[in-house]
Amino acid sequence: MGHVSAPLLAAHAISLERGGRELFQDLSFEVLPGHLLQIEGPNGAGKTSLIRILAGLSRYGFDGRVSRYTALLYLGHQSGVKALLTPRENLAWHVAGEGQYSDEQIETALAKVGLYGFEDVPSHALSAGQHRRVNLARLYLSQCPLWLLDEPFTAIDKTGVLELEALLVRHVEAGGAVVMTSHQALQVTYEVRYLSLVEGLIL
Amino acid sequence: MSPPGSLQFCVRLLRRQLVLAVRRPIEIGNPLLFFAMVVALFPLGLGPAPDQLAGFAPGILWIIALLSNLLTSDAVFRSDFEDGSLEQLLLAPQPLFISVLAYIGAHWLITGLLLALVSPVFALMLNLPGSAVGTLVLSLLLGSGVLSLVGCIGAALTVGLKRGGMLISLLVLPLYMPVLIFGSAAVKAAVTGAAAGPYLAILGAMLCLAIALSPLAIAAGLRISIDA
Amino acid sequence: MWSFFHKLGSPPWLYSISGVILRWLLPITLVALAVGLTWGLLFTVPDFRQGNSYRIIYIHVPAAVVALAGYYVMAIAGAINLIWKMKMADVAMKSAAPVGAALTFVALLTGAIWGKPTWGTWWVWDARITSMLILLFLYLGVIALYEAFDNKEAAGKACAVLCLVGMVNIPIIYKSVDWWYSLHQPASIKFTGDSSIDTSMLYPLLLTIAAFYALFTCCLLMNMRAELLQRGARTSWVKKLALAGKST
Amino acid sequence: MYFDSFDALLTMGGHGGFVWSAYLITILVMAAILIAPGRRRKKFLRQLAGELKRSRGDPNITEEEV
Repeated sequence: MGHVSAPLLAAHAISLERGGRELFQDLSFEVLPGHLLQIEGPNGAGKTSLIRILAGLSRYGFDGRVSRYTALLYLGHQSGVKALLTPRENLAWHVAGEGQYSDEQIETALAKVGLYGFEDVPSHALSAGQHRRVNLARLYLSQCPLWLLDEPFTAIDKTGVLELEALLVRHVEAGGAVVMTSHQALQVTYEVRYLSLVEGLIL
Repeated sequence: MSPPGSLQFCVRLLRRQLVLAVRRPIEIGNPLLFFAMVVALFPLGLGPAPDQLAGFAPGILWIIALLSNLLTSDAVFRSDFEDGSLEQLLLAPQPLFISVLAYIGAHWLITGLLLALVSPVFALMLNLPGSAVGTLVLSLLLGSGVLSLVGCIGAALTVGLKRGGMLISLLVLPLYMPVLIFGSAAVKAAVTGAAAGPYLAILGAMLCLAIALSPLAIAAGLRISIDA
Repeated sequence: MWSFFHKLGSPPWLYSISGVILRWLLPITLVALAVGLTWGLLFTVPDFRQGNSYRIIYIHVPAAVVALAGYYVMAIAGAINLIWKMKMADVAMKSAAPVGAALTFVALLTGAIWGKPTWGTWWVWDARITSMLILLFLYLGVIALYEAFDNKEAAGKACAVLCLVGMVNIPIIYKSVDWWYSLHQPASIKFTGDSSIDTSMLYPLLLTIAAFYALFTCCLLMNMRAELLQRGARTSWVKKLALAGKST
Repeated sequence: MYFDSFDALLTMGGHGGFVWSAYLITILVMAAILIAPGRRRKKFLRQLAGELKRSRGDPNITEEEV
């Protein structure tokens, strides 16, 4: 990238301790458009805690400051899918805060995550993986430049993973940014930046 | 694409809550059943003498309404907290003050309004004079709004806790007491033929204050609970 | 001015300054309590209607007054914690709760004991006693909520919200209970004169009220000191203090 | 003093039991809330000192080495 673009998110000297243990200390980094950032660390290293801090869900109990310059989309461990609502209703509600989407747009997004034909089935009849897909369908509709994804590949099959990886690359290529945690390495032909909770940003 | 107006969003949330309630009708039926069964307990405990029951009826009806409100308020945010919908609501580019009102509105429609509408039946079972039934319904309509608003504060503060059920009554019941005092006083005034208007006016004033202030506390409570 | 606030946020400074304050305040408090209570107990003239049982006023009223004030102290500390994110305010709020609850309990119990010779029953649903009972519930609610959270920072914030809600409600509760009592009050039972108190009775009462305020402050500071140490268990100043042995 | 005799002081015209029990309970509660925080603080300091000494493995560790 030739020009210096404005950051979408900046973390300033974030430190976190839980139960007397330093999880990470003085973590500072910026997320710029085009960044595909994967947070690395073993289980219990504080990956989820960091993503929640970045999203603004955790507001106490850590030192440092997070500056958010744009609308962000956060997908956590819980799918937020109501068993009593259909995938169509669930997705329509999930995106309701961001804008008005037509029925066709919702259907297209659901079809893209492989839920074609399941639009009006009650969600309690769907599997955990399908709940996850309803959740991920948001990514096809969202206008948010910054995505914070916590373990997005959980309960997703192989083809689903490939599609999702392609979607992430399309998003960052279009000027968005992704911060994500994952146990598996991303199989993409795009430059992935790694954020180590111990060493900070690795370029 | 621009985000929808906050009022529009609030209406949408209200509709979602009502759809969820309608799809699980037992949730709507439970408070009513509870109301009916506890009404049946009082003659068994106090004796069936009609005069005596009539004397206690305003208090009995109000206490049961209060308890059924309390029992249901614990669940207002719980399922949304557990499945992650609440996180998404906090992150949505919408004012939480307004969104929270949708939750309270849905809770009031499902418990407060329904209880107020069926209360005349139970009032007659307890021999409450017919002249006081109108006041009972009105006082329940106004008072249960306050109860829902206050109860949701307790719900928001305890939603992150594994065993919030007992705790919420400890937090919320002391705050319910003024509503109980004026609600039952309004009905008693109507029974004796005195003017119930002043009491209803005070209940209305409490409702206004609660609408203005309690969403602030609920929003703060939800942010804290999500964090814990 | 600002440097003072800055110091207030520093645990070691607060710990040492509160130690100095306590060294003076604690003896003064104990003397004031001893003088005030002995005065009320032994040297005042009995009330012409209630006889000697009215001497309970010298513990009941101060305990009630300070218990109520304690809730406001707690709520204001909670507000400071919420608005300015001052950790010391959280410490103060947490430390005030058990003291306030204990004083409320004293007010309730002495009220009940006073009720027996005055009204002939241990418990009367009198406006003040009922308000005190509700105040005790409010205190216990705050303590229970704090204990229920595992994350103590979140516990502090949640309790702060609850305290503020309680603070808005206390006048409403108090007024409505007062009004409710006046509606139901049988003519024979009447709380004896609060406005017509004789000065010979008033001075010891004022002294005990002041002494109870001082007692509350002492207990609050001592609780805060213990809490400061526990929260700073891994900081060097606490470690030094622990290794220095018998520290005051 | 208002009372003529020690006996009058104890009985207080029939109200002695109430007055004295109220004062006694109050003093007990006050003593409890005054003593408890100090004990909590001292106990904590003792525990911490023990922990620190154990973790260093040296019983004679002093202030300067922290």
